[in-house]
Amino acid sequence: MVQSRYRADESPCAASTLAFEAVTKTFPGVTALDRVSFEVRAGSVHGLVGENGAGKSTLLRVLSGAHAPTSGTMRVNGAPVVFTSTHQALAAGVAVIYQELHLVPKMSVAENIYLGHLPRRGMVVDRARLHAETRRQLERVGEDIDPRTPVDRLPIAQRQMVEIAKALTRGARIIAFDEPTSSLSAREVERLFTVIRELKQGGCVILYVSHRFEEIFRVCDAVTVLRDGRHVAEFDSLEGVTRDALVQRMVGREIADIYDYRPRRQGAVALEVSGLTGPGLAAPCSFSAARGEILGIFGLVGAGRTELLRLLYGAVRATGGAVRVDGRAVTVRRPEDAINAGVVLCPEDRKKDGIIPVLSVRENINVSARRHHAAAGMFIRRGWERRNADERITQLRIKVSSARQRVDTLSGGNQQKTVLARWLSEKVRVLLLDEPTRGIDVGAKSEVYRLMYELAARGLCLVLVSSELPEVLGTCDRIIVMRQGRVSAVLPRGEATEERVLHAAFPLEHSPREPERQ
Amino acid sequence: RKPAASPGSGVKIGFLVKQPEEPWFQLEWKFADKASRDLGFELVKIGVPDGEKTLAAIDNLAAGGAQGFIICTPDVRLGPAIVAKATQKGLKLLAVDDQFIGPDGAFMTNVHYLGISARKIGESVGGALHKEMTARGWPVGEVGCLVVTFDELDTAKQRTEGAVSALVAAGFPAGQVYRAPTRTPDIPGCFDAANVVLTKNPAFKYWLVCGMNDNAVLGAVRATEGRGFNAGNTIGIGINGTDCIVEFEKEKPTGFFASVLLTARVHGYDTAAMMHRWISEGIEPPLDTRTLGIMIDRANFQQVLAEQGVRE
Amino acid sequence: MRMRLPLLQGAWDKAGMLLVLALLFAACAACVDNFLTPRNMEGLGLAVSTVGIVSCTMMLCLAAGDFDLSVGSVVACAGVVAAVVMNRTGSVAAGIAAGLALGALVGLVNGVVVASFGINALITTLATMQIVRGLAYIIPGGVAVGIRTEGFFMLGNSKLMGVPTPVVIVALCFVVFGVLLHCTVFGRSALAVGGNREAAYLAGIPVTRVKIVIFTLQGLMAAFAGIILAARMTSGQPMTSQGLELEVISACVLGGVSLTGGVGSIGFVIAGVLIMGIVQNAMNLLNIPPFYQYVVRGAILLAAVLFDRFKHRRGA
Amino acid sequence: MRMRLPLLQGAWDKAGMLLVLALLFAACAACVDNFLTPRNMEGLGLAVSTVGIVSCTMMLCLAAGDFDLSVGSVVACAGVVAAVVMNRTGSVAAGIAAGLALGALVGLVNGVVVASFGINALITTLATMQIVRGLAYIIPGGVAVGIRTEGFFMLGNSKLMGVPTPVVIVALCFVVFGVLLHCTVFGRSALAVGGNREAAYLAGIPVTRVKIVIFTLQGLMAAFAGIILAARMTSGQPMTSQGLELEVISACVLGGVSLTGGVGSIGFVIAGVLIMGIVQNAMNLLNIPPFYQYVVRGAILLAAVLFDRFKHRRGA
Ligand SMILES: Nc1ncnc2c1ncn2[C@@H]1O[C@H](COP(=O)(O)OP(=O)(O)OP(=O)(O)O)[C@@H](O)[C@H]1O
Ligand SMILES: Nc1ncnc2c1ncn2[C@@H]1O[C@H](COP(=O)(O)OP(=O)(O)OP(=O)(O)O)[C@@H](O)[C@H]1O
Ligand SMILES: [Mg+2]
Ligand SMILES: [Mg+2]
Repeated sequence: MVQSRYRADESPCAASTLAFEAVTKTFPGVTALDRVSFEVRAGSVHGLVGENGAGKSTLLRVLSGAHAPTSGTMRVNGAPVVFTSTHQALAAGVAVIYQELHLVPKMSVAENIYLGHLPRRGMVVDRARLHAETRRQLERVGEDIDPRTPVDRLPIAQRQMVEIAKALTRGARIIAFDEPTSSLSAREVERLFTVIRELKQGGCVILYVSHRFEEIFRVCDAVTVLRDGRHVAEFDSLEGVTRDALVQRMVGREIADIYDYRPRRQGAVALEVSGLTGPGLAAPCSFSAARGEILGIFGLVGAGRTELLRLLYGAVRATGGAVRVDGRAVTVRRPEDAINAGVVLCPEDRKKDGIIPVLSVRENINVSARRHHAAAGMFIRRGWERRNADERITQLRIKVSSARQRVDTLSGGNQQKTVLARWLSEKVRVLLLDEPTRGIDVGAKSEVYRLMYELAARGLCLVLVSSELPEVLGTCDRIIVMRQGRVSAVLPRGEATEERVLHAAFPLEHSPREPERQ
Repeated sequence: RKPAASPGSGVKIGFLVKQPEEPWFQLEWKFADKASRDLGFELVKIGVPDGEKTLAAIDNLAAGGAQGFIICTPDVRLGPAIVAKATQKGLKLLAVDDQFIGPDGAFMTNVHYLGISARKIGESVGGALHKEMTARGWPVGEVGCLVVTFDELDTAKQRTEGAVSALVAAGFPAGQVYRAPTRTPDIPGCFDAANVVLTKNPAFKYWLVCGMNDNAVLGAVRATEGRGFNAGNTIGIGINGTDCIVEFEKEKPTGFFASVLLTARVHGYDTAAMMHRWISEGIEPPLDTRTLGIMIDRANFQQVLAEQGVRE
Repeated sequence: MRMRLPLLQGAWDKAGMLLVLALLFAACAACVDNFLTPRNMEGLGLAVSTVGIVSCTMMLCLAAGDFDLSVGSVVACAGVVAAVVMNRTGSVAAGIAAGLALGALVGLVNGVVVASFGINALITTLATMQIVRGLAYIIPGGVAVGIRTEGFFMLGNSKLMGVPTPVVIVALCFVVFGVLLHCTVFGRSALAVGGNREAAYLAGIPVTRVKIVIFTLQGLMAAFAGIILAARMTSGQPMTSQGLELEVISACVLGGVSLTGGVGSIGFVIAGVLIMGIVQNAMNLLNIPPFYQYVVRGAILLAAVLFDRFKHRRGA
Repeated sequence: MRMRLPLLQGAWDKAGMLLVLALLFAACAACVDNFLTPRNMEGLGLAVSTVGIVSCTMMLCLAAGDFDLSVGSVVACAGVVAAVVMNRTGSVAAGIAAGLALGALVGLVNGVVVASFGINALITTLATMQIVRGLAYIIPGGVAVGIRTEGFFMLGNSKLMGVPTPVVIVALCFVVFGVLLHCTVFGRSALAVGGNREAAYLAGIPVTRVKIVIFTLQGLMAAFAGIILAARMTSGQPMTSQGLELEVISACVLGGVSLTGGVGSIGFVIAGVLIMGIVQNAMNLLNIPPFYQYVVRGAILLAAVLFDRFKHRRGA
């Protein structure tokens, strides 16, 4: 009897429907959702798109009982439901995969996946069954991780897969995904889509939030567009709908070619790395990049790109090798040294490494800048800081109710922009960007690219790590491909085709059978 | 003839003690309270565990309109500071229990004082232990003496040192005296400290036990009981005469033999009365008044307690 | 060093303070006279019994990301209440029940204020610590309460198979709470709440209820420890166990329980409690003068954590 | 309630404990005889001076996500060392310098162990707390040290423009550390380190150095407070200020400084320090018996935080 509870997820879901009716949610000073109404058909995948801060995540949090709606109702299978806790929502068959990871760091993968409903015998946790079940769940999403590994040992992509597996074990009939692919690479995305297709065939209702249009077009049957918390458009079918039409409804203006690449003039060598070694790198790594150049680094998850940037930046101490910036040798022992040499990093994991949650947006933007703009080397110049923060907020269109808003109350994409904004007022020579457009909407993305071009035109050297192949191909002058901790290819823009890049990226024994995302 | 002072007479006296939690000070306060009712003045009781709190309490008294205070100081070397503060605030001052020590290390004999010397009490304990041991005819070679010490507190040190010196002076071999320093001056702390001494010296058949107060001796006696000792082969003598009462009331005698009852009535009632007279009539108390402790044991404690007014 | 088998490496890292404990024990056994004698082991066991019992629930509390400063006061007050009720009713059971009820009530209040009202645990338990200490003095009028019911003393002073009852009890507590933390759903929930409160909540764990239960258990066990202590002392002492809270928390943290929650293991706690106890015991056996004991105690504490850290570093 | 202006709302929310302080002060002024008299205000100021000075640096420490339990011992030991050196050399300056040097040294050790070796602050400062307390006893041989240099007493017992010097000093400290926290790069760095250590490190903040400086400052200021206290007491007292650490941390947390770092403001700290001081002062003036003082103190503490929370809830 107890057994069946944990098998429920495998049986086909009973067909369900979901409807929002005039759902409103306000926070002090912000109306995050304003009378949102739409319906989701049984057995369909419903896309939810909108700019950063449009209210997508808030809607899902209302759905999951994490936030109580200020007004409005939700209906499941036609009956109105009120969730005052996530517990109730889960019990009613609603599971949400949140935008930010919600894992317990020191706990094992298995315990995280079954968090809140561990298999038990009486009061005691049944570990044998827990581990067996976990293995099967992981298999389902195509991961091969030891269930006993503490999650904080996993790279971010695997954590995301754990998060997905976690939601699937609930046997929910309504499942919402909030940007599940933002830290996944192509292969994991494919596995996720397979899972979603299975769920759909089983009659589940799926809500799918993403900023990647190719994904929306591949998996969604219908799409709702939100803007500023309001429901602005509904597409019952994506048949014949163009990407531009969607963008138009979302942003309220046309965005032609978001990459908009133009050849750039390059100057002298700005960054020269020779024989860099350290944790995460399988072989000494050497490369160089010029002023005005945007150098892309592509690779699969776990290829060592993040580690390479962290070594360069001094976040992790390198064990050997030399770094030159503008021809001068620099010794980087800690990030401070790198910053002083003009090398800065925009980290990949914004929650852990980027934002300082309890501080305001203004303080977050100025956290490092102020060191160079302090009066008498000591005192903060509030006026300057205020102006600087306001400037960045307008420049990057960070959606805030005030610059004094706490940064952790911003939407995910806006948090990302805040981290990016931090370096724009520094004297920078080399800008290291690790997945800078993760979770950023299409409008903001094009602005980030424009900004990158502008910086490059000013003579900066940019290094862009990304898991989105089109982004790397579309914006970079040269592409370094990494594979299993070593550089496997260096391709100038002209020679970098999708095939060549992927060929260099995949482990030798595999060939890129699965289609890459477009 | 006493002037007819009433609660409205405006006399307000502070009574500050270092350890308000100790039954001894509770008693002092109780007697002082009685004096305040009898004589018709207002009594302000404040606990002052350390120097800073003492100074703050004196400020408070002055602010509240008191004219004088009686104090058992948390540290005798606070004397000069207390005197200075009292003078500054225009308060009359009477030290009780512990006598102030000046910066030169000598007693401040110019400050009014009522008490009993800590060292002397200790000596009386040591003497009594030796007397009882001899009376029971224990062979000196088989007797150990367990002294629970707490040197962090100066008066505690004086008492235990006094007891040891009296014992040794009476002929008890100094090599058979074992000190058990306790970490905390409560019963469990003293229990653990005494336990270690008993572990290290399993050879002795008899134990003498003393310490800074009743609680220390009680803890140690509990430890000896854990090792199979009993009233027949343990003599424990405490100081205070308040915490030990329940011990005397137990049906079977325990190793806790006797205690020096300090005369809380004098320390509480008389000091308050002296201060009241000083304030209201200008009659200065004597500079130095000494009281004597009374040894109480199972046989006489009820009578003595009744006489002293500790028990109704 | 890189070549060492990862398995061994893991064990070595995980051992943490248990290793320090083993080393310390061996050193004391070798160098300190009388240390290994049965009577000293007995004394050591008794000396750590109160801290040991309270540590079990403090471990849960820390695991869930909170802490409780009121335990020392609860120990004292429960002993006093038990003594008063026992003297009044003559019934041992009634006394014990009253003491435990007091503890559970204080714990419940702590839990509700911390978990339901969202008040900082430091301030909440500091407040109840004061209130309960005050009650411990007020109830008996400031004096210790001697207990006249002799049967009660059994709880503190008898032996089971040659081992003092309090030592048997603390060992049992270690087992029970070890199982509770490591093997039950409740224990895992506590760790999850401490490790990431929001994740736990979103996964449907009843965060508030878990916290309230933990605080209530904490109060209950502190009261239990207080009752045993009263039985050992044959009286309820209102001023006992001041500073116990710090001792208990330090023992847990020394063992390796995280102050910020999410990390805890009964092995850690046992190691922490015993290390602190052994250091004190050995110092007394070695006759180290009291003032120097402070210094030595501090120095050993520091040395232990530094050793553990150094070991990890080398391993890393 | 929805209609309230957001601006007002913000101020009302931010006021936090300052509002409680104002209410408490008004209540005491109205109901407690002698409360508002200048001599009582003076006494109140003196009573909070030690806690006040130490709170300033504790605020920084908490803001950076750490805390320091050794402050009470440092206060005592610095006073003793200053007294001993002063008596030996006859020079006030030498005495003060020695006391301050001791404090800074202890703070430096704390800082290096916590920040560079990555040892838990609780255990580290608990260890130094013990060591330093031991030294405070050992240096003068267990007894308090009377000071013979009369000039020194000025520091504690003189007045500046009618206000006792220690009160002037604590006010100055509030200003200086308020500016340090709110207006300097260093203060903001401390908050960033406490808010997210990893992110602060990656933003180029010298995390280790910031922490070491904070701990050193903490030691220095605790020593400074100890020296003033010694001047007030005209002697160095080895057993003074036990439990001060808890008092200081509670004052900060009561005001609203976060125990987990990243949130702090000098206004919070002043509110916390004064609330605790006023409660004690009023209780003494009202002649509340000591045992009931425990209960009242605890109850008021609880009431204050609950009030603050309730206010927030209503506002949310
Ligand atoms: N706890 C909160 N307090 C105040 N404002 C909030 C809070 N949570 C969300 N908001 C605000 O609500 C709005 C909607 O945020 P939400 O996270 O739903 O956006 P989103 O559509 O998911 O954006 P993104 O694509 O960047 O993830 C934002 O303006 C955000 O700042
Ligand atoms: N916290 C960690 N503990 C153990 N191994 C890790 C950890 N983080 C990363 N790794 C491993 O280090 C290697 C490099 O990971 P890294 O994060 O640098 O990859 P990446 O190319 O940046 O990929 P992505 O950023 O897409 O995850 C991988 O083998 C990964 O599994
Ligand atoms: Mg979102
Ligand atoms: Mg990466």
